[in-house]
Amino acid sequence: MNRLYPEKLLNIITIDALEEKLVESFRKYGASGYTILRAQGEGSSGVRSDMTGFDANIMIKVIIPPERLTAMLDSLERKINKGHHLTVFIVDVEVLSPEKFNARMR
Amino acid sequence: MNRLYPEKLLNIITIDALEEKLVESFRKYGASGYTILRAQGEGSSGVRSDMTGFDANIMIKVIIPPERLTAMLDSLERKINKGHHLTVFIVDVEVLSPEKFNARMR
Amino acid sequence: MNRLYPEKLLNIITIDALEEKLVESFRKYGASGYTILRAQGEGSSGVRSDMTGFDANIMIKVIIPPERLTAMLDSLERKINKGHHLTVFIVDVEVLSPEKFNARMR
Amino acid sequence: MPSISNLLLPAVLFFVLGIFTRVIKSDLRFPPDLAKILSIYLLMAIGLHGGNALAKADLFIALNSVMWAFILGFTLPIIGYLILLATRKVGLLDAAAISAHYGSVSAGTFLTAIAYLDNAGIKYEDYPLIMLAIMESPAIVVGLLLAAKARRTIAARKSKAASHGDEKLALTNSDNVDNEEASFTSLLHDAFTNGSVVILLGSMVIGAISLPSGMEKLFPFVDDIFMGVLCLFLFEMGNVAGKRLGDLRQVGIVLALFGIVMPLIGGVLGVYIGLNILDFSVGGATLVAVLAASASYIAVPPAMRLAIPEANPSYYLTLSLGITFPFNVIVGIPLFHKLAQLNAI
Amino acid sequence: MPSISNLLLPAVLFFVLGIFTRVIKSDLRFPPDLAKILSIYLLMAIGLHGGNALAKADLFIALNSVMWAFILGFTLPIIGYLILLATRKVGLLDAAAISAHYGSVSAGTFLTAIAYLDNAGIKYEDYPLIMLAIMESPAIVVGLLLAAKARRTIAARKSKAASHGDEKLALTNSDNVDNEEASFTSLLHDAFTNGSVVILLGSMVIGAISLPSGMEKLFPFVDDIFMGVLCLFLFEMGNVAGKRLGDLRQVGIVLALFGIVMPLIGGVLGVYIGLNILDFSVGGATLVAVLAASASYIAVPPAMRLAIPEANPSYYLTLSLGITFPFNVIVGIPLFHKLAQLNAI
Amino acid sequence: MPSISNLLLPAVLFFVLGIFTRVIKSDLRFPPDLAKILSIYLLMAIGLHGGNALAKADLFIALNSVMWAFILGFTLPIIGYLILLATRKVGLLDAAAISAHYGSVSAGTFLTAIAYLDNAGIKYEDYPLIMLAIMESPAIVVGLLLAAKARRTIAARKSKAASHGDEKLALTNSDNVDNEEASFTSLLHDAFTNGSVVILLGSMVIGAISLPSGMEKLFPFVDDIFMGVLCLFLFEMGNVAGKRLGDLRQVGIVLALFGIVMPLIGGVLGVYIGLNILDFSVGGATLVAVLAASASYIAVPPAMRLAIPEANPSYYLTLSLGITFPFNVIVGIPLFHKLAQLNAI
Ligand SMILES: Nc1ncnc2c1ncn2[C@@H]1O[C@H](COP(=O)(O)O)[C@@H](O)[C@H]1O
Ligand SMILES: Nc1ncnc2c1ncn2[C@@H]1O[C@H](COP(=O)(O)O)[C@@H](O)[C@H]1O
Ligand SMILES: Nc1ncnc2c1ncn2[C@@H]1O[C@H](COP(=O)(O)O)[C@@H](O)[C@H]1O
Ligand code: NA
Ligand code: NA
Ligand code: NA
Repeated sequence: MNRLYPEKLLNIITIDALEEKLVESFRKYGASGYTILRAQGEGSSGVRSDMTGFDANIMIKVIIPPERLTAMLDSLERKINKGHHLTVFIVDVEVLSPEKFNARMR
Repeated sequence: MNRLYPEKLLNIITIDALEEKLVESFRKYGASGYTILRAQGEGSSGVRSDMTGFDANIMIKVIIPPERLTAMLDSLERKINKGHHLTVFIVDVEVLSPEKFNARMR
Repeated sequence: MNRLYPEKLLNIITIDALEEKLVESFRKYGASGYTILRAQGEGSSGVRSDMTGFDANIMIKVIIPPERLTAMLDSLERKINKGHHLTVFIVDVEVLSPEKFNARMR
Repeated sequence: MPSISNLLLPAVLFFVLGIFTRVIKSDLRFPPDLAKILSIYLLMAIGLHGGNALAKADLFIALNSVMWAFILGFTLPIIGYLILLATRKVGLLDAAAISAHYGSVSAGTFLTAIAYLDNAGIKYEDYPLIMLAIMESPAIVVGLLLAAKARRTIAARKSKAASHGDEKLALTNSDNVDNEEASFTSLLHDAFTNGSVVILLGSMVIGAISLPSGMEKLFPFVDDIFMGVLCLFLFEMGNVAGKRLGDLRQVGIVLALFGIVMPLIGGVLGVYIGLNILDFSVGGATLVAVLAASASYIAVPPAMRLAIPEANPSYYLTLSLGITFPFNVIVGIPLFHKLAQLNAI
Repeated sequence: MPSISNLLLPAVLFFVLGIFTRVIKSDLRFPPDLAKILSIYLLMAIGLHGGNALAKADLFIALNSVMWAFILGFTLPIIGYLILLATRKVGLLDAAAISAHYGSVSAGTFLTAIAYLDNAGIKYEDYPLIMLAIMESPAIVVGLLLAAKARRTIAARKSKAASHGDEKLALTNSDNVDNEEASFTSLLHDAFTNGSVVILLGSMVIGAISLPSGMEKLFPFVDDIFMGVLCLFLFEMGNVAGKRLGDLRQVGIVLALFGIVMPLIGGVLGVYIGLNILDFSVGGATLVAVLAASASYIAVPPAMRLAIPEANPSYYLTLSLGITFPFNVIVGIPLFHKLAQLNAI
Repeated sequence: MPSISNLLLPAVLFFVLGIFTRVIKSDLRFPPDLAKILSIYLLMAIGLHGGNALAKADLFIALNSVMWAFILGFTLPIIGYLILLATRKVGLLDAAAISAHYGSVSAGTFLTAIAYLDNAGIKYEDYPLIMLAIMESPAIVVGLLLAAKARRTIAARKSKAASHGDEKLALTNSDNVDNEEASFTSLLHDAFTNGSVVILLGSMVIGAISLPSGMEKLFPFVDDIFMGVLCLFLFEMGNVAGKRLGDLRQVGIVLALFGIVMPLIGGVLGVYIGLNILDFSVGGATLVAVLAASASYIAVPPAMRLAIPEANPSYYLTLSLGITFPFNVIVGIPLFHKLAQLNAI
């Protein structure tokens, strides 16, 4: 039988140029990992897709213990206030082993 | 501190040929944006993947205010009834700024 | 008007080499389908991305009736215990037609 | 004996190797975009090459070829539809979707035929190239017409049933018809602005009107490396076709036979039209036969997915890519060539 | 008349075909990675070719060219910025982001110009190639400086307002300035280690120092198939530019005119510098004009996204790719050539 | 002095440029599928070329080469495993996974060696090509056998501990062994149907049996542009290897040394076998040395991920791609050539 444990899944949609900066901040705010998917999309800043493929969207997923979420969200909000386009949303998820997501990335 | 606001995340998995039609209907039913991911998959209509890459799946994500969801779902159901293969599911999410998702796409 | 029905969305992040094995087990444990997204990421086993693109991550999504979830999770846990790196999480979702997800893949 | 030496062409051998990789369950997978990139290149190259040649061609013969391309594109799906109905193995909408594929053409098969003729030192006209570009579109249109007819038949059957019962059903039907009409124009548009068609026709026009000095610089790209790229493309197509072989059981023996009978019918018609009506050489008639015999696996499947979503894609993909394509590459091409040779005498 | 025959170059025709596919709303889409792969190839090929030639070139002229590349790269964005402010159609930060694109260059336009000169049998120097590699970077730097200035102006305006009110705003501003300073070095670094710049300069060095026997084996790859790959690249760029045409309305007539006026200013400056200062031939001066006239659509947009996230990407993408690029390819190149011819006499 | 001029080969320079882009932290990233596409091309090209040559070769020497490829493929991982255990720096399963990579080969290193020999005008036999195709598989098999042995040792240690305690653990262990046995056959299958192996052997067969007239049309694709594609591939590999350099600290000095000692051992063995046992020329013996010295970074890593998931991928990827590959390209190839020259006298 599996016992399931609650975690928060943070989702960020933005341009791929921000990838390294965001990964840095995941490390800083104590995420145990992250997953990046290539994406295309449209929003308040118009279509974000081709432009010769050099300048596309990414969707980042970070599973993070609820108690570390607030600091991370604050940091994302600061980026948004500086003018960066980040679409952020949070989902409640359940995981098999919460310890995995308490460890920090090297 | 971040206050979080509830929204609905609509997910649609289907063939990429339907992309433009669906984007049109997102515009019509008042979405503020959408994000598309390339995917492959299998379901009731068999494997949907290679065929020389011309004919692949997409997964579309639309964050939409709960009050606009029903009309959008109705429109998707009409497409399904016509025979189109759409795998649709909805997730409760929380966002930082609900105004962003109330705006309509240009 | 749409009535919505609850289902479980199982998410698995792992290396693409495990793709076929996992699909086999979805079939065995009665999933009606699955969707695979190409991904890159970082976690306890370091960065998982380029290596000439031969050896990348995938993110798999399986919508599955709650009552079939436990057996599937048990099987995933066995794989994890053998040393395979699987990041697994479950999300509550709502769907339009639950029958679709009760059918089994051919 | 051309039929044996055809198997020893690198292009054909790579196709066989591609199938083989699946048979032995190799983990070889091609990046999804590679086939698309190779297709764009191949269509561009044959378009430029053809346009360049056609600039010097006879307008009357060209127009006549176009007309016969239309006739073949319209007729073959109807023949296919009637045969499929006769088998009673698939529903009306599946029959419409499958048969549309046979009115269209497969650029891969066509190019293998050209490699075959070149290798055997056989001359051929350039007109079949325009036919290749034309034939993608009418097949899609006929597929739509057949589907519309099928839907009306189904609706009629249902409303007979409904006359004893539910009123709402009839309403839904008229709804559907509305939407159909609306989208018919858009699908007609899609049929003629399909990506493959545009690359092929566009490159043809460019090949015809470009300055000769400019064209010359393109030849290393469009001519010299062409055969190598074709081999790579067929390698990948073999890999994809090999995957479809596994679906054969699902399709059943009768449908599988249809995937061989249709190219035979098309090939015979093609040889006849090529030799006797268009007055082409043996090489040119072989190419017309290949056009008629081959089934689309690039332009038509997505069009049918959109236009006839009720049809099962496994049927038409397995038939066109798993049966008809290998049959044409390995058996059909030398067979039609032989046929053209015999009839030309 | 070079201005007409330019339109009949395959490279230009493929660009037009690409736009056309969008105009007729074809479903043709190129795989996202194709443009990137083609760019890598094109930059590598012109780098190797240029380096090979420059190994035998005059060091003084080379350094002089580099200096003028820097001057052009710094001056053009400032001219553009002032013009944009004068139009009063965009904010300060948008003006900074847009004008940065005009200090940089478009390798696609440059290559089309080379195809044009080659086709007309006009000789040109190799020095503009180094300028091409140099000019990506200063434009990004100027864009950053303009943005920093713009932000200070905006902050000053706001703090005037704030002096009557909220203290917190001033604090936030100083916060921002901190972060800016910190990231300026990192953006400077980005400007000079940008992928395109590295491929171009790196290949140039390799072309200059490689053993001749090793270089020889590369020529079929970097020379023979070059023109064909360029055609494919411009086909795709046309497809992308065509998409941007739809955004023209949003940009407005005044901004659209800016997208034509800037290349005219740049082109005239470039012809003058090429002919009278650097003492190049008509061909060489035409290339300098094209460098000055063209706007980046590869290196600068992502840099601006990061550095000036407040600016609207639709503006600069539509201007550089939807207006200036087609204008240069179709009108600019033959025009600047004519201008150079007239002034050279 | 071949060791200096080797560094001035374009292929080697592009590899260095690739590393350099990471060192300066350029944002240059190659599309993920490009390396895969280039690998497919390179394997296809060397396969065709080799097959064509082997069609005229001596069957006895070919079989003898295959046998020695097997011997090398089986022996080298065992040597590596013993050395790694002696260092006491990694666990048993890590040692098994790492050493498997050294029994296999790197096609990129092999091709650089061919470019080096071609450039220096040195002749070589075609037999090492078959060895290249053979050596991917035995290494994977040995890796599995070593891992099975390692797991039994670990299980034995644990059950000693368990005999004093928990019963459940022993049960779990036997479970594991069951599953292992079951998957061994499937991993054996994987080792021999691996994508790279199939492309290489398949193209070799096609090159050997194709009609000469058909092969001729392939040469512009497989020969003329080959060196350019190799440069692009090594550029990308340098970029990837450069990234691994950052992981060096994590690996530690002792393991890093292993990444240099293993190719030295392999190279010496290879020169000896090439010259004295297989009786090859200096060029041929250099190639055998390169096969023995190089470590796989394409076929083996995914196989080990599946077969020995407990091992840390950072170790084997950093060693094979971050240390052994650059070492062989820059130092190893000219060194082994020198060694072969000295021993041949
Ligand atoms: N309502 C939405 N639903 C899903 N994705 C969105 C939505 N709004 C924005 N996005 C994504 O976020 C990116 C940036 O959005 P924006 O900041 O609004 O320009 C877009 O390109 C989309 O990929
Ligand atoms: N149970 C499921 N879980 C996840 N994805 C699914 C599921 N069923 C279908 N899909 C996706 O939806 C696509 C169309 O499914 P279908 O309409 O069942 O053929 C498939 O190709 C899958 O990508
Ligand atoms: N906290 C996390 N959030 C999102 N994805 C993760 C997380 N941890 C691990 N992953 C993903 O799972 C893969 C394997 O993780 P691991 O087993 O920790 O090496 C990584 O490459 C990531 O793509
Ligand atoms: Na046909
Ligand atoms: Na400029
Ligand atoms: Na080795």
